[in-house]
Amino acid sequence: MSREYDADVAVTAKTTLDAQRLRADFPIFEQTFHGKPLAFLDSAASSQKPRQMLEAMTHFYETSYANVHRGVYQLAERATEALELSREKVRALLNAPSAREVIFVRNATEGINLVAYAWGLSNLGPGDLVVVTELEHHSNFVPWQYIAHRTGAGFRMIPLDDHGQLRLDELDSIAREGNVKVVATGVVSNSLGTMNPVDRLAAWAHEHGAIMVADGAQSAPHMKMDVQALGCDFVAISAHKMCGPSGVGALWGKAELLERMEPFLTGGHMIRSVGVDDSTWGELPHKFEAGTAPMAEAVGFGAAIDYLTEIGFDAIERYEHELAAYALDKLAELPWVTSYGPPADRRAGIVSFNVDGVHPHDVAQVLDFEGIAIRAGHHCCQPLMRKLGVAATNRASFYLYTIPDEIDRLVDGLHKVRKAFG
Amino acid sequence: MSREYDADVAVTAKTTLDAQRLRADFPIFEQTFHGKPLAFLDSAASSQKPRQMLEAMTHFYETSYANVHRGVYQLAERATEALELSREKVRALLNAPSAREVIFVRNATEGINLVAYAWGLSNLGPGDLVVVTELEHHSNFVPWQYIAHRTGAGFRMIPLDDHGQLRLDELDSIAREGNVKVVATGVVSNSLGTMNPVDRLAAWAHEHGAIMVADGAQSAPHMKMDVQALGCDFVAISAHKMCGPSGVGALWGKAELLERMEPFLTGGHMIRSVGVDDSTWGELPHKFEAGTAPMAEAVGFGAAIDYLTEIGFDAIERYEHELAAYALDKLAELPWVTSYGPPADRRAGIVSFNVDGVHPHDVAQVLDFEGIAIRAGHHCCQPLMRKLGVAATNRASFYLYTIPDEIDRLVDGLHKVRKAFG
Amino acid sequence: MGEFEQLYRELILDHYKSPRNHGLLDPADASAEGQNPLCGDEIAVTVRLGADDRIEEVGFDGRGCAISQAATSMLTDLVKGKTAQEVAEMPKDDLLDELGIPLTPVRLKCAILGLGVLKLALHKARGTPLPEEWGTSARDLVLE
Amino acid sequence: MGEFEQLYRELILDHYKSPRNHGLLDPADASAEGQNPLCGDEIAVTVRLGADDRIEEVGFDGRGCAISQAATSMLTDLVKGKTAQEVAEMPKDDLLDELGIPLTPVRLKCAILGLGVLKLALHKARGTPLPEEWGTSARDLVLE
Ligand SMILES: Cc1ncc(COP(=O)(O)O)c(C=O)c1O
Ligand SMILES: Cc1ncc(COP(=O)(O)O)c(C=O)c1O
Repeated sequence: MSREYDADVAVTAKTTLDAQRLRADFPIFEQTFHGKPLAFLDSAASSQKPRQMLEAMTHFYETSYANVHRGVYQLAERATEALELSREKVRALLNAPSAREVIFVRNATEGINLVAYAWGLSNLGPGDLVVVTELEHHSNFVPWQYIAHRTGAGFRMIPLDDHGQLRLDELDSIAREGNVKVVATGVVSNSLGTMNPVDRLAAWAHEHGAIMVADGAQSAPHMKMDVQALGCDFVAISAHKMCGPSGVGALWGKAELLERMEPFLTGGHMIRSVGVDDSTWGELPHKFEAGTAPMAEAVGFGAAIDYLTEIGFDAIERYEHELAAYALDKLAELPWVTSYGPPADRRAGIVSFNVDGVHPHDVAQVLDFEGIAIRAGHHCCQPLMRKLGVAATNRASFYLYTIPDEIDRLVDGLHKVRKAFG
Repeated sequence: MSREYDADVAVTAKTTLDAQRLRADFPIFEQTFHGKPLAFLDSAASSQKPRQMLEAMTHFYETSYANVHRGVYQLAERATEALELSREKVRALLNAPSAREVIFVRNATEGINLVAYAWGLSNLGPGDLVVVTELEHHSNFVPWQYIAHRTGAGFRMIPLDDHGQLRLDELDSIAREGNVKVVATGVVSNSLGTMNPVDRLAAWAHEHGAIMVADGAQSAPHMKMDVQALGCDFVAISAHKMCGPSGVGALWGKAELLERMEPFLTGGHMIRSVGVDDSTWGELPHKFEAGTAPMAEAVGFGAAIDYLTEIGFDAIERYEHELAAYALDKLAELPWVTSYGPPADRRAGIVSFNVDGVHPHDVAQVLDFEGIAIRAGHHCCQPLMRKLGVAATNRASFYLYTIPDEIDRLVDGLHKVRKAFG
Repeated sequence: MGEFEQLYRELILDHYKSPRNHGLLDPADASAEGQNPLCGDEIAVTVRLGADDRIEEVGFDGRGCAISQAATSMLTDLVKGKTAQEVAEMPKDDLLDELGIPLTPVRLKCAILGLGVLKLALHKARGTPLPEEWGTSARDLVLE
Repeated sequence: MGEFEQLYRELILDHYKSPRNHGLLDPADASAEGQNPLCGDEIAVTVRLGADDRIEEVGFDGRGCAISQAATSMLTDLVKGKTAQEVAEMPKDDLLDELGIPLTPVRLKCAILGLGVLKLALHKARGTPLPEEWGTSARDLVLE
């Protein structure tokens, strides 16, 4: 993999987004770790939380909490309104046609499983193909593999080229191997930061009559998403990666498909009527939301979307590009560091690298002693790690509260790593 | 259905639990509704939240938040410890043999679906029987009906007698109709408050080689649970009904069964290794926890368990019995009110009733104007409603913050209802 | 005026206690039933159509809360003489104006159940369009 | 002493840079492999057993972090001369004492991977018991 990047991009944070000012919204930065301020460079795993979001959840619990949808009393009405308002915010975030198409789930993983089970169990069989990519996160890989095995469908992987980009020239030969029924891809790779050509894959999927499932877990936090422009049928996202709480995410799906699908989880709330012999299902989105919803979490998700929208997704994306370019630039000065993935202008704020002769676990451990949090491991991308020929990498990932100084500290820390293990 | 109850039980709240003092822990009671203090009599749908629990979650987000399990850095270690400590608290709550057997889910509904899919899809077929009860909540009814239909297994219901108790004398004839493979029952009914003879059903299930699945959603908030004494194989609970946050619940299952089962949701975290041809699953409990966990919610769940444990489940149960007896006593004085379910000494703090000639929706609406929140509807128990011969009932449900004065206000409110619609 | 009197104003209670056009027509040119599963409201509507598919007679039966039954009773008065197409296009606000009471989202579903059932009956008998917001799955009527 | 020096004390770094008993034995009386999927540590262990199933020779190979490799290296020194049963019963604290460094839960898994693999090898070859906390599904070794 190359170490190319666009060296022209300078860090001009001030003109776009004031990370230093935004940091004040995040209580986590008020502590020190190992006596040092926290350089949190693991936002791709999960982001930190702004006070505004935490307060929205607490306020909901303190003033408007009750189980939703069924209560006639005022508290229940308030809670229901708050939940449905958040649904509308997710709709707007994704530019989805209708809030009926937005289903609250625990996380992107559950959203993808929902499609795999509810659509896959009834529509896949021998002779069919489910197609994913080689850089897929396990959460958009294993569910498809699992359902393919359960139904007898085939399972194929679109391979990567040496720059970490999908080899679309392989599509034709894949299509000759069976009926392509599902195409699943991440919008942005959590390991390499690669931005995938989802619109082209969607066009290919639809040519073959397949459904297109996009994993937006790593793109929704960082850039404006538009499910209609992407041309997908389903998109799954997680709140916790985008300043929202843990415990909630959303699946968007086209109403025509969701309506024809069997339900996934069944039980309270998602039914129309329950009889001994048979039960019938409620309308969208309720049909897919069995049991008590993650209500306060949905409210927090809505507050997180407000927070990000106010800053502006364009500003966030531009700023992260700058940080990624700056980091790649700095790492390129270290001959004993190998970095992976596409050039800075074709990636999100994620940088994966290895230090010659030092296991990522040890790198991350030494950096932790410096108050720097990065991730070391396979990043839930074992197929990709195999392709890169490594067991693991280090990954530094950035967000709107990341400041260039933290990248400088990362580089200083790597020198210490080198010294200790060299 | 009878209106019997044990009139000897007097309300002696002070000796057991000081509800008036505990109310101060719940910020929701600081507001007025329609100019009146809130009488929240809908805790069976979802309970209100004590400050201590809310603070535990905020504290977690502000000081210890990161994605769990994978990070080497200190924040991730802290977050992992907090999550696993909560798992241990759930284990202790249920007296489960091992924390490995505790799986975090969104809610009881998801826990039951997990068993229905992961155990049911591979173990049920034509000739087999899945047995539930007539007073089951939809969440422990529909998943079994759905999986039975998918697999070709039969589906049977243990009927109720006129006192809202299960007719165990029907068991033999059910067993003659096929191989009993699953027996599923609630520990406490959310509609009638009935406490079911779970241990006897478990013995019957095991006699037939069936698994026993208990829905503990309505018992865990109110009484000491002991999964070993109950003799079940699986128990599902929800945090939001027991002073915990929305968005999290737990499934407990016997390790031998969980280990032999296929996974349910697949994706990140739950794997051991992922290959193109095949993937293998992680150890318990991770195998069943795909994707990012409801981390802060689990921490809140742990804090809720601490809160309840300090008050004492025996005290809570005793206090609710007293409230139920008091309420049944008061309702019995109104000849135009019919109440349903077993005597007070055989029920939890739940009272279902109807006002002659007035639809429950109108009852609940009029009470809401008085600041009294009760539930009107089928309570996710349509089979039971059919048995009772009603479309809906009113339900008042109590918790540790309920005071007898609220029951008096309920009765006053019912007089107003009667006057308006009489 | 208290909140109670606002919601359950005299006219509503009157329609609830003495519903107009109560009882199903047999034979009928169009009929349908619907329920609001959240609260157990049930409504069945029957219609006799004249020239131009104009509603000549309408009869309903049902059980449920005062709002759902009163609203349906008022609706039956309102639609007599209208064509099937006019009813299909009738905005729910026409009915809500007639009701003239403040409604929360949950109670709104009670109020418009009868209107939905009527539209469904006409759709089944005469192919008039169903409200767009019902989506493509509105085989039977459920307002949730 | 800084936190770095506490964790990566000289002896650890020495075992990491010059592992003892490195390289797999062929033939061997017992062998197994294991991995820690969280961080990608991999260890393979081979053993030659003498009289009384006493460990005569042990060789390992692997890749992973300094803690996992150093701990396995130290382990191989520690178990030579012990019987299979003794190793099966050896508490992990014996190894951790030898390591003598503060370990967080995540790093603990790195440290005891080699011990787990060794116990697995002996279990497969000689039927010695596996640690109880592995549960009944420990067909292959994964420390998660
Ligand atoms: C007896 C019973 N079972 C299951 C449930 C479902 O709980 P949840 O919605 O939290 O999954 C409830 C609560 O509504 C209940 O009362
Ligand atoms: C690209 C991608 N997809 C899916 C996921 C899974 O997200 P979650 O764990 O929130 O379900 C992640 C995050 O780990 C991710 O980065």
